[in-house]
Amino acid sequence: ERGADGQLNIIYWQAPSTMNPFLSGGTKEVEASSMVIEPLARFSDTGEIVPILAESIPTTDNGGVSADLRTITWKLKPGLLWSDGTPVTAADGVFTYEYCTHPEGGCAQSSYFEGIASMEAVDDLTLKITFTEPKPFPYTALVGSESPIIQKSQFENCIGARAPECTEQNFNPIGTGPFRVTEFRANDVISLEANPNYRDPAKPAFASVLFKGGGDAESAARSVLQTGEFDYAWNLQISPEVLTEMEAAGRGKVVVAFATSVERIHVNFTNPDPALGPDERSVWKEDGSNAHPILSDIRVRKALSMAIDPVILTEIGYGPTGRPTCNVLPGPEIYASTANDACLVQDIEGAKALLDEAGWIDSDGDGVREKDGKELSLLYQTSTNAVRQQFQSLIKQWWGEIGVETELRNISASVFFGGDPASPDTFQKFYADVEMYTNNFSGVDPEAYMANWICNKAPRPSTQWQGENITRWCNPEYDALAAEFSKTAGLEARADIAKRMNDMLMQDYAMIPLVHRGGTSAHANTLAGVKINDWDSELWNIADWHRVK
Amino acid sequence: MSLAEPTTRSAADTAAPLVQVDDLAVHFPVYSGLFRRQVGAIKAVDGVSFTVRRGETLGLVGESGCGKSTTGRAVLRLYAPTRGRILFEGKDIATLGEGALRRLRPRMQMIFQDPQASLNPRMTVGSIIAEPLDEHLRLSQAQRRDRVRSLLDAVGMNPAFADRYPHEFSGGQRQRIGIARALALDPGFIVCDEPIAALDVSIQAQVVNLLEELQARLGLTYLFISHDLSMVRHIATHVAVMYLGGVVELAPRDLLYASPRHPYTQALLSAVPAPDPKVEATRRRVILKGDVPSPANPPSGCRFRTRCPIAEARCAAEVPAFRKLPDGRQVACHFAQ
Amino acid sequence: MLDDAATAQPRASGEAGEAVLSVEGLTTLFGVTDGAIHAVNDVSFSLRPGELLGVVGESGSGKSVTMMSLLRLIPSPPARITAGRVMFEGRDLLALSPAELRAVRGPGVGFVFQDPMTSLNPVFTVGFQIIEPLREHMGLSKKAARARAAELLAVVGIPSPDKRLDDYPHQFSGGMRQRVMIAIALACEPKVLIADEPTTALDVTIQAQILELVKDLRRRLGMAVVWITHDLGVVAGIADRVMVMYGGQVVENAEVGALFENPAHPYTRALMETLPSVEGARREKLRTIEGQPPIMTRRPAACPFAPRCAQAHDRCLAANPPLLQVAPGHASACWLAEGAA
Amino acid sequence: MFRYAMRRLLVSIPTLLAISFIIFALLDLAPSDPTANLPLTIPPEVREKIRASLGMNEPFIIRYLLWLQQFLVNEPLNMIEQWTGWTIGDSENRLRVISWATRSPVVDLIVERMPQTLWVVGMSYVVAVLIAVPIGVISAYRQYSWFDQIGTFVSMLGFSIPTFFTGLLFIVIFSVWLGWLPSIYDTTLVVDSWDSFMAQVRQMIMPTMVLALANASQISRFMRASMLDNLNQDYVRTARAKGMKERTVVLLHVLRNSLIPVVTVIALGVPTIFGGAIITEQIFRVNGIGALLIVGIESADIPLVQTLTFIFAILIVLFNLIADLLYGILDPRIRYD
Amino acid sequence: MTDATAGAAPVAQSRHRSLWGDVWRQFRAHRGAMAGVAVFGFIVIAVFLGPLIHTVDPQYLDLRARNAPPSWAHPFGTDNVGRDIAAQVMAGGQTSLAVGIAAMAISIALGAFIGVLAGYFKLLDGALMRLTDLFLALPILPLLLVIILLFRDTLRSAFGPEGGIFLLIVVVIGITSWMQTARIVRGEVLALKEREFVLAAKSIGTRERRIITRHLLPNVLSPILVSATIGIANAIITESSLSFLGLGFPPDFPTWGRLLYDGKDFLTLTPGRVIWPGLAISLTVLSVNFIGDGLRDALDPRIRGR
Ligand SMILES: Nc1ncnc2c1ncn2[C@@H]1O[C@H](COP(=O)(O)OP(=O)(O)OP(=O)(O)O)[C@@H](O)[C@H]1O
Ligand SMILES: Nc1ncnc2c1ncn2[C@@H]1O[C@H](COP(=O)(O)OP(=O)(O)OP(=O)(O)O)[C@@H](O)[C@H]1O
Ligand SMILES: [Mg+2]
Ligand SMILES: [Mg+2]
Ligand code: NI
Repeated sequence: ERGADGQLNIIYWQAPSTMNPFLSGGTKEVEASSMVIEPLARFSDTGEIVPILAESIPTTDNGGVSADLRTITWKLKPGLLWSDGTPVTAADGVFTYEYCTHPEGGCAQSSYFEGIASMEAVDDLTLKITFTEPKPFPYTALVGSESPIIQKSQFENCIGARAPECTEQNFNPIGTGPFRVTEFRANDVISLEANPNYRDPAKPAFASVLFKGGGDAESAARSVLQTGEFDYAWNLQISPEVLTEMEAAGRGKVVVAFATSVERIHVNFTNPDPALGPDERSVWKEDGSNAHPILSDIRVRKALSMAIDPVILTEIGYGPTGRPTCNVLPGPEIYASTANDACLVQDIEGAKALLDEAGWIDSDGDGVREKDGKELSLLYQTSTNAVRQQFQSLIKQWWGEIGVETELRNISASVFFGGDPASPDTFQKFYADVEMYTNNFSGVDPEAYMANWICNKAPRPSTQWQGENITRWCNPEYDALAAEFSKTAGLEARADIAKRMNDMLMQDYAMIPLVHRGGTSAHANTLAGVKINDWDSELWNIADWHRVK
Repeated sequence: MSLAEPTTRSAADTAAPLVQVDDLAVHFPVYSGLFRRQVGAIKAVDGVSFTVRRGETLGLVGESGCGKSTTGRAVLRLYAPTRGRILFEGKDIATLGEGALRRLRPRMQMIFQDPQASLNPRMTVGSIIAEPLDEHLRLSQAQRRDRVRSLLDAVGMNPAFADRYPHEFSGGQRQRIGIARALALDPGFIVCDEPIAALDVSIQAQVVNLLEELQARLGLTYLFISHDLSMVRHIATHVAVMYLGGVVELAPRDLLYASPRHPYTQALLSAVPAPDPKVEATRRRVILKGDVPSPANPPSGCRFRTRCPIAEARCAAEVPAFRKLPDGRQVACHFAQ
Repeated sequence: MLDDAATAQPRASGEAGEAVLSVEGLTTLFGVTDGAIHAVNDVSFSLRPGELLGVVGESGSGKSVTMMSLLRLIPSPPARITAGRVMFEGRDLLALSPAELRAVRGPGVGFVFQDPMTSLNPVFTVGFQIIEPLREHMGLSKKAARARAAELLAVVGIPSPDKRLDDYPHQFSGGMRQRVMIAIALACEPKVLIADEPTTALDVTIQAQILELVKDLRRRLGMAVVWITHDLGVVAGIADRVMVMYGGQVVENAEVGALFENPAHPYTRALMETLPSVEGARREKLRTIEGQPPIMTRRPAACPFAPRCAQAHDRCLAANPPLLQVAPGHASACWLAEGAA
Repeated sequence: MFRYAMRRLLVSIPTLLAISFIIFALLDLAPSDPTANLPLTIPPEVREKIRASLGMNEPFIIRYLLWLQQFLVNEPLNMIEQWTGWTIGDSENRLRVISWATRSPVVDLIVERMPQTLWVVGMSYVVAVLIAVPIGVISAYRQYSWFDQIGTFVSMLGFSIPTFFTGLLFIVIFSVWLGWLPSIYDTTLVVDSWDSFMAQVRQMIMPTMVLALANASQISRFMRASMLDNLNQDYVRTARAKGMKERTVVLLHVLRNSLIPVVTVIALGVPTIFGGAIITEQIFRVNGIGALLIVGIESADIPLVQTLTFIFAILIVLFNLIADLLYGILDPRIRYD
Repeated sequence: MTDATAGAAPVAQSRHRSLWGDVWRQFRAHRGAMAGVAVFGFIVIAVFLGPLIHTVDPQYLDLRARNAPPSWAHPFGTDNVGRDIAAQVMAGGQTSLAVGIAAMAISIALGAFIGVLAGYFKLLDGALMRLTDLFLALPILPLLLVIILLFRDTLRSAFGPEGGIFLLIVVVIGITSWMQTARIVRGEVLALKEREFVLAAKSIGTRERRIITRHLLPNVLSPILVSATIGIANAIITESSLSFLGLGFPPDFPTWGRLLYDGKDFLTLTPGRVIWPGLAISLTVLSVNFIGDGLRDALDPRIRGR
């Protein structure tokens, strides 16, 4: 029965700054808004696409997706109401598209609307999207928590440059979700109450939600697991032993969901030598003239990988909230390759032999190998973060054992990921030999993600250092596969290509994957119905949450 | 000129003015208001004139705050005079530049009121005395040490004290250190700013005797500032009485003490208690009314008129001239004759 | 041990019976890290009603500490009163409870302190500070106390007293502050007024004003007064009897005339000779007392003045002379006085 | 006094302008990027668009002047309108300082944060003063007693342990082990009944105590030193000689004088407590102004940080002024005009 | 006039007593200060000489002994990646103490310099005091955060990762904490300038530079020394606060503040990780404060005179 279970207390240690996910792409904002505004369909905890506002998922089989893969037609559930009582129509969907694609709006989610030629409301309940070219995976726009539907009448005057000024609308959007905002305090706390017009009259079980933000992950975990002040805590990136100890208090449990996040080491295939100057340094050249003097030898890359023990790394850094992995594409299930699992076993001796073979010998007895008078010495950078620095120390120690000298560097996250083309320390510039961070893709389809490693996506001065092929790895075969991928329909076939691409990357040691990271949350034992989901918002099924005694 | 060498004073020498002060004024500005503009001035010294002849001692007396120290400091150009001339050895030093002044410093020195405060507590006695030597002469270590020893000896202190600190000495001894410092460069002229006021009666006499002895031996000229009228009588040859920034009477010592002419001088002298109950029982005091006015806005006309027992309307209107009376003294009072 | 010393001494001021205040064998030590300072050493004297006792002596001779010990006003962790009796109205002030002592301070004995610049509380008006003891001891109403305070200011010669009651101490000149201090001390009409160098910080002309004021008040109110000073001239002018202190001890105690005419102690004599004067013949050279005042870290076994005394002999170094009578009402702590009596 | 206040106010204006420029320039130079915290899944082109929409591509000086106008003119006007309900000029299109992260007016965010900051930080300061003054007084009055020794030790301890450590310790003890107090501050709590009042008290105890401990340590040291200075003053002896009760002497005469410097220290401490509270707010999630600043810095929300920092600066200048004025009011000796 | 008697002990026979001898004697009498010296001395020795005895590399990760309780091999236990806590506390202490002392030195030097200039030269006074006001009015912690964000990486590339951040933190703490010293020194200099011994120096023609170095500076030494002790304590605390906000030294570079911050999550698991660095900070600050108290008393001529 709606509202029977009283208040639900949720703690997010990063506080949402707005309820409009289009204006801030941060996970915390997306998650918070997912309680209020909803998309046509989203991804379930198993990575399956499930209809939310749509009646069903359009496919080529049911005719929802045209045979040429150029259009998709969504049917809304009939009788849907906004929380203010007005009906939801296809026009709202079209408005959302216009809102996010307005050139002055600064919409954070505009990538979801890429490749759309037009979107039209065929009738009140029918929404038709036309793509500029065939889309084998058309479930992007208005699918998933990052591109939900907002109400046209509320945001009509907030389009374009005016978007940020609509504070009231951004903080208190009218939605279709199980809750609606009663008070929004930016970066602090959100109070919500059950949406009286929610489509399922029995839901949500909770009458109100207190969504608190701020502090750090450790104290958030404590407030659920030890003091019981809160029911649900999100993103508990803390030392596994601490988490285990807290869980032992018996008030709640830790839940983990794995999606596609992989902590990996990127290997620089171009020469980052500072002597080269800004137009050469770490810039990929088609003729291969600017190859990395050490790392372009696959034996060195392989040796580096063999010296690492991902199992221990996982144990120390993530515990049960991570898994050692040998793939950049660890999920969803059908995409996961098993061909590279040998990397899970550390092989120091093998690595040494490989380096000997490659001609790197420690001839002067200083513990560091040389070749042609050049020391085997690498600069290893990452963002500033306790776990990453522990990883750095461990890996430095292992590489030291095989005679590789490592210089560590860490850069504050806001600079490293800031993307400022003027800064020498961004991950895109890659002014280092190897660098480590986590990447993933949202949703369940890896097409765009796997296309990151095609040759011309290497960041370079001419693109303002933008581009996703951070390693500057280039393989024409891979480019061909990527092109094929974008034209292939059918899950099986797509999965096969994705796996091949993954294996190609892995077997050339373009990257050294370390840990498959899961989303980690904790909930009180009295809270039931939680199905943690790393493909979509963790709060995706909050309507089903309820209290047990 | 060395310390040991006795100097002979000729009559002409004695008569020659060493320091001549003409209409000296020192005003300290007062700032106030929204923009800290100067709104007035404390007229600490306002129109003082006197002459000190070589070898003599001019006593400068007056109540606290009347501007004695300020006059003394201005004469040595430690304060910049607002107006007036200061002739030292015939040269006007009121407007002299820093460098030229520095070269003159060895010839004019100062002894301070508080022997504790005028010695840097963190320097040894030796380095305090040697400081003027370091500044003006190039002496070898040995010469320097000898000089310090002879100076200490000259002021009657054990030369072995040179590497002690001031706080290890008594007040009288400290004052001797101050005197030794003043003597270091063989000055001709010394301003003594209440050199005994901070000392105990039993010690005062020692210091005064030393000063007199040095004067006799080295032919020094003193400007002796004090509020102790009996001590001034003892040591000075001429006495100037100051009131509220101006000199009201200047006369040879005996003349002044025997027959003061200015009503203020009269009151002042009559107020000094004598250590003799018989004298005290019979004497008539001139008791002044009220307090000294503020030097920031002195009364119009005669400065003393607000407390003067014989003041008349004229005193408020007219500034009395600093006249020379037939007997050689100078008085600033309409009624003095 | 001090008791028998006190009884062994001939009474300097014989008429103890009628004394308003009599002090016997008062000894005060300052306990500092290495050895105590014997600031006051076996001091005895008495004060008759209406009498003005002048106390002279060089700096550090223990004048202030003696007087403050009477009312236990010395800071008590460093200072300790180790012996003696202070009889006031038949009671020993040193044995009173704090509350009883408070009742004596003010109405019994008024105190004027050495430095008028710091002895008034800078943050309260002058009026408040005069009214305070009036309300505390005399139980006056606010209005009555204020009226009385204005009266007191008038008595000490401050013009337009009513207005000046609301002024703060810093608005007064030094001489006026000293007069305010006197007004406070007089507020409860004390039987005894102790004035600790009330004029040392002042100029001669202002000093003259205050001396006149005290003479006048004494005539009108008939208080007994203890007047501490360095200045023999001041003593000569106002005292009935003079007590000379040296090294924490009383070295001479005599009627003022007798003292100046016939000083018995070598220190008193030397002191008088060092002084130049404004009148009379000018000496060519001042007489000096050579040497330094004593350091009082030990209870003196010898005459404290012996090291500086021209007439010192073996006995002076062997034993500390007690107060010996030179003439009736005239005592001196010098072995030389022994023969004189 | 009034003129002095005005003068100080006028002098602070250029200071504040200089500060605003320094703050703006420094923050502008900071290599932080508002899009850095967005997930890597958001492509670079989108990031560039977001940056453009935040006005990051304007020249520096334009942005500075615009911000200055928004902060100094538009925001105050807006505030006046809200209070009075009037409409001044074109209030619809008046640009306000907009936060990059929340896209809402910065001033509104700050106003929203005020209550908890004032409650917790303000209360802690009041508590600190209430603890510190008596401790300081007793410590000084009984110098070197066991109370004083313990007080000294505890206050030194309070000073030497960083607040994040005490805060954490408190949470582990009182929330985790004993379960008495909540570890997280509920900013939405409305006090309308006894229960909610008690809840408010309970959630305020820990942050308040942590801050109070740190502040009280310092204030009590000042208080003690000031009391010690004053206990030896001559006027205390005067008060005792008047036969005043010991309580009156200490609590009226000495305390009143001792409080003068301490009150100004307390006033000067008010703005710094916002700084000190940054960490405490963070630990207990009080989410006041300090926490807002941290969020702003972490999310590279430059307008928010600029405005907040400038407000801190204004507070500091203001309380400096208040401290000076208090000094003048409390101490009749200080006369500014 | 008590002065006249106070120092009246020129005992000719007694050994030569120097000013600093007196200071030291007075200082020794201060029990708190002596305890402070003992504790501080112990900490300094432990931190700098300790690694010679306990030779474990603080950065070595002993993967078999993670979260180990105290043992002979690891007297304070190990952290969650198997680093030796004792070695880390010692290494961290070297940095923390160096930060404290270096930042203090900068702040004192700046403060004394500006204070003396402002106090001595009337012309400069207004401008320098406005500057001081300006710095006082800058909100320190927020700006610290910003400055560190701003220059960290530039300096890091110039001076290496540790050197750069060390320099930055030290300089930043130094230049944001000199104002109090400057104010105190200025006040003292203003008063000293009127003291007669300065006038005496002028009257013998001493040059200004010499007046400052010989007469003023030695006499403002005591407030400067006292600010110095407070400065060390403040710098250590500020550094640890920065670490807490995640902006201090990099995580692989131990300082006490950093260790405390990293260890705080392990409060109940391996309490050694917070207790030792926390104790070290507190003891250092405490002992330095007591030393400051002792210095203040020892350098105060009113107290020392006796
Ligand atoms: N630096 C200064 N700034 C402002 N006013 C000053 C200054 N120095 C002295 N005065 C004022 O000038 C007047 C004369 O002072 P001065 O020190 O010359 O008096 P004095 O006769 O030496 O007094 P004393 O006997 O107390 O030494 C006083 O009113 C004093 O307040
Ligand atoms: N608080 C104190 N602590 C230690 N010794 C003290 C203290 N007060 C006074 N003394 C010592 O007690 C002795 C007597 O001091 P007292 O103040 O009585 O002298 P005095 O005769 O009043 O001198 P003055 O003429 O300077 O006022 C001196 O040796 C002094 O050093
Ligand atoms: Mg003077
Ligand atoms: Mg005295
Ligand atoms: Ni005296």
